[in-house]
Amino acid sequence: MIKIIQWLAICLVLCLSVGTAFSQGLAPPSNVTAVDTPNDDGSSITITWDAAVEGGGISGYQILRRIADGELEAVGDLLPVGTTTYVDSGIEQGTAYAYIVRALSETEATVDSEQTAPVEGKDEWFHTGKIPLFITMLLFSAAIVWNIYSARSGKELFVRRIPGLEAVDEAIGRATEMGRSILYSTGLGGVSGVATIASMTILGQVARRTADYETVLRVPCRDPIVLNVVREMVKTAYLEEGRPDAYNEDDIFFITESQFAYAAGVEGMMLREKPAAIFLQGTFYAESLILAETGNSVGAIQIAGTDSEHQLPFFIAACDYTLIGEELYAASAYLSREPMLLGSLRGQDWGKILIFTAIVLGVVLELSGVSWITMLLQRVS
Amino acid sequence: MPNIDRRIVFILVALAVIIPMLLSVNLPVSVSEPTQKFYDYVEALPAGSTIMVAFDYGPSSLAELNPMAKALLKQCFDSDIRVIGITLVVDAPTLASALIQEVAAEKGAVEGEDYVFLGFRPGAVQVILGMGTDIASVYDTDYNGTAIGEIPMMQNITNYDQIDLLVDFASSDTVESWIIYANVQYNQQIAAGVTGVIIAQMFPYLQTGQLVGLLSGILGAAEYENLVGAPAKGMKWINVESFVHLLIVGLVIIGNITYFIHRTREE
Amino acid sequence: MKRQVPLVLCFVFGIVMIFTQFSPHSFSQWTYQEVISWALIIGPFALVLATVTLIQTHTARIRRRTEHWQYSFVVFAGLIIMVLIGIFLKPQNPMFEWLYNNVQLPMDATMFSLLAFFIASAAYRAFRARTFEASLLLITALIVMMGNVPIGDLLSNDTASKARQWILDNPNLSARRGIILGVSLGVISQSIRIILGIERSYLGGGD
Amino acid sequence: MDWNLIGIWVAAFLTLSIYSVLYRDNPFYRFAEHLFVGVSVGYGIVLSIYQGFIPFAWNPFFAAVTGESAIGFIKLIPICIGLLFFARLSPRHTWLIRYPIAILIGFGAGVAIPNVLRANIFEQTRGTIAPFAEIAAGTLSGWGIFEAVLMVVGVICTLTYFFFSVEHRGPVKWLSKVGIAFLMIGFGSAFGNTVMGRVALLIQRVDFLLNDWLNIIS
Repeated sequence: MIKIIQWLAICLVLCLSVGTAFSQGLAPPSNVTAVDTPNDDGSSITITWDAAVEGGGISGYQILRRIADGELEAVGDLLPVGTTTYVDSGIEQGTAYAYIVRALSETEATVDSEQTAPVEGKDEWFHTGKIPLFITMLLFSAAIVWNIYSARSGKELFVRRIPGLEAVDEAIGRATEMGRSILYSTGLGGVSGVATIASMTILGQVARRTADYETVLRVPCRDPIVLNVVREMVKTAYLEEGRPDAYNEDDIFFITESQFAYAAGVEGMMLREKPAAIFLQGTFYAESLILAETGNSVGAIQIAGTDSEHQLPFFIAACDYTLIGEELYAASAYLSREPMLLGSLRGQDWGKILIFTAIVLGVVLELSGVSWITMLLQRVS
Repeated sequence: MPNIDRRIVFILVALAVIIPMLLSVNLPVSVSEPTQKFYDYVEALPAGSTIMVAFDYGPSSLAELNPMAKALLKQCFDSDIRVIGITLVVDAPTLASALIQEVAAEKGAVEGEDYVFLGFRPGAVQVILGMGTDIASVYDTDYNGTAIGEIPMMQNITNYDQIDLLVDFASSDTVESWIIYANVQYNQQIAAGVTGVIIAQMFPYLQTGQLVGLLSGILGAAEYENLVGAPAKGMKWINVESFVHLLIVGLVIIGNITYFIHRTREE
Repeated sequence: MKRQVPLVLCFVFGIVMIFTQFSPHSFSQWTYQEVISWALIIGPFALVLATVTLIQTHTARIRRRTEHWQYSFVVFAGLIIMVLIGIFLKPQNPMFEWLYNNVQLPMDATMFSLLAFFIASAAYRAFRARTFEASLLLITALIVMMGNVPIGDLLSNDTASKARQWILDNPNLSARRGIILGVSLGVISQSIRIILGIERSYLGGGD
Repeated sequence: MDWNLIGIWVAAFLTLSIYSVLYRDNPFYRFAEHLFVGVSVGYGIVLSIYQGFIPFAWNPFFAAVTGESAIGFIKLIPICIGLLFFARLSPRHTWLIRYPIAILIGFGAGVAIPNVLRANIFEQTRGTIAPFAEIAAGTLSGWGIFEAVLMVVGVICTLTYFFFSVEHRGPVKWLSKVGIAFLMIGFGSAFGNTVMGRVALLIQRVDFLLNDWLNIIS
């Protein structure tokens, strides 16, 4: 009797559990697809499937794969319910894999999806997500090049007035009147730095004026290569002004490559020679304040210019005029009128207009609930 | 204008440091939002996570960055987070290695299991990019010359995918490089602790979420020590710092007052 | 040979590096990695060259007996001791670490700390509210300085650190952004000019 | 001999030597300054050999020579390029140095263009617009809206200041005036933060002198 009851109980439990499984419908994952992951180097395949119906009894998924007719193998760990994609990055390139998504219930019952068609991981030559970036790059390059060429073909390009530059003549004039020297530092940067190049171009223009006025121009250098280029530039400037006799090579000299020793050297010069005008143009680091403060204390007119953001506050506070960031690049274009510099300056301005437009348009669109500008700028990873 | 000898100002500065230090003043420190975010992010990492710490500073910035690096390492070792130390700056490895060992000894962390220091490789950007595909392609050995394959904790770590957070302690443009190359290109989460000089330029990245948290100079260090509950040098120095700042503010004000008096007289 | 080849090399390397960043192909990625490691190898040579230049400069100073020429021997002493110990005993050697910790590190830190004195002196002598812009800079600087230390909060009833945070988060942020956008355009435009061979000043003068 | 103690004394001597320049230039300072130059260059060389040249050039190349992996021979290319740097030492062959410089500069420019465009231009523009999505969704407070508008105004005005191809007259002049005000606030913040850094260094040195060297504070 007890045995029969036991059997009945077991049967009942079995029926019930099978029933629940059926009634809750431990349905196989549907719409399973496996595709080569786009925009990668062919090292992964992406598997996607539809989300399980809520209350379907599914507690997780296991991804299985097989090569041709080989054995099924499990890939990765158990995925929690709610997952609908998996990227299998452990594949061999050139081998085709077929995938099955296995759904698991809490009672450890399992049900498999249909097997996908075999897919291979493929190398892609171009990342389609980076198209906006690519187009922007091409547009901007075209803008720069076009402007340079139009400047070279003789078109007048306008550059706005830059406050510090008017002081250049004033400073040189004052030095001439007082019969004192002018000190010009090209900063600590190497010859390939944007700021150093700009500084050397400005120096060339300053040298033309000092050649006319016969004012002594002293240039302490920190980089031996910069030293050579500067000598060449100043010499050319004096030649072109017809004053090669006034050029003195020893006025342009190397101090040392060490940062603080350079600063100490220039500081010493300031204190001894008391120059009437000091130009600090180029890349500067922590020594900027030592230079600017000492220059201030000897009463020189100081015109500074740098794109080293951290040093700008010190220059602004301690110097009479300061060229801020891009103004330094613009100043070199303004003074030298070189088509290449003028052209790219205008190209950069076009870039700014593009940014303006993007911001204004983006704000207006965002406010009206459309966010495709933000989407376009979204990072691609 | 009374142009006093600048050496008088120098003496005042020295006194403003020495006196409060001898008196050991203690002022309360509140916690700013970027610091809190940094702390919360690390706190939320489960035990067994991995943080990569880039010690991108030389001796000239150790006063500001050593205290915060120490506080972070203490927090990591306490909550079983593994640490991979590296550096992009040539004069950092000796300093960074000593620092990690000091904290590890204090917290009983084991080299090779709880932490590893990989040392320096030249060419900052190239190092960052290289580790995106394979750390071993840049660091084939750790700082002591042990092959990377023989280090237990590096067994399951190939690239940024296995690193939960990258912390850059920086005194120059390295944070930007990490953001431009590791975050944008490899989607690595980044937090930074930086010197006072470069704090202001970090905020754009904080707002865009390219940085998950930020410690600012000695103040950030003091705040973090406060959060971790291990007051040390940061807390002590920020108090001394207070008095020097007061002195400088006072000098600016006095300087401007004399300037205006002088100018009015001239007119 | 002297101008064309460098321009071609610059163009080829530039274009290759751009292309590989738009291409996820495994060959592109391999090229990228390889070229990156080349840059790592080339770097140290430049450093050695810089050292040779340093040695030349100081040898010249000693030979010409310029002012303070005796100190050039100190430079050599430091250089030689560091290099000998480092090369033969490796950088992890305690002796090398001792030299670093007790000679290089304190001097480096002290050099930069000198600036605290200069800042104070400049604060008194140079930072004047001469114009509206200068005043704005000064006032912001004072607020941030006070917000950076606990005493600021104590004196201002917690407003200093809040004000500092707001300034850094808002007006400072938009100014930085403006600068970043502008300077980045400058950097990109310079890079384009370099790759296309329009900007050649890095080749120096001459033919 | 207690090397630790000697170390502290050496460090203290060098620290004080450097501070002595605050009084005026003197032999102690000059000694320390020159020693600093020599030592730091030496340190740089040792590190770049052990952490750069050996793992990246020597090891792969050695593996190629011993027949382990032939790919290492490819490292001969960068080694040769690097050796070209030394052409500068010979006046007649100085021009050869343009080769490695051209490669490094081209490499740097190529890596920079897409990355700078993405991180500094795309991301920063997006960051400026992003808060407006929250305004549209109504999740931003009144103060937050003010900040978002202030941000756009600040960015546009600052950029206008750096606009060089039009004369700054009329509305442009006013925009750029506002821009310069934003810039000054930015520089003021940078200044305040820089002060914090430099002073922290000084405090650390004084802490070393009083604490580690003189043992005044326990």
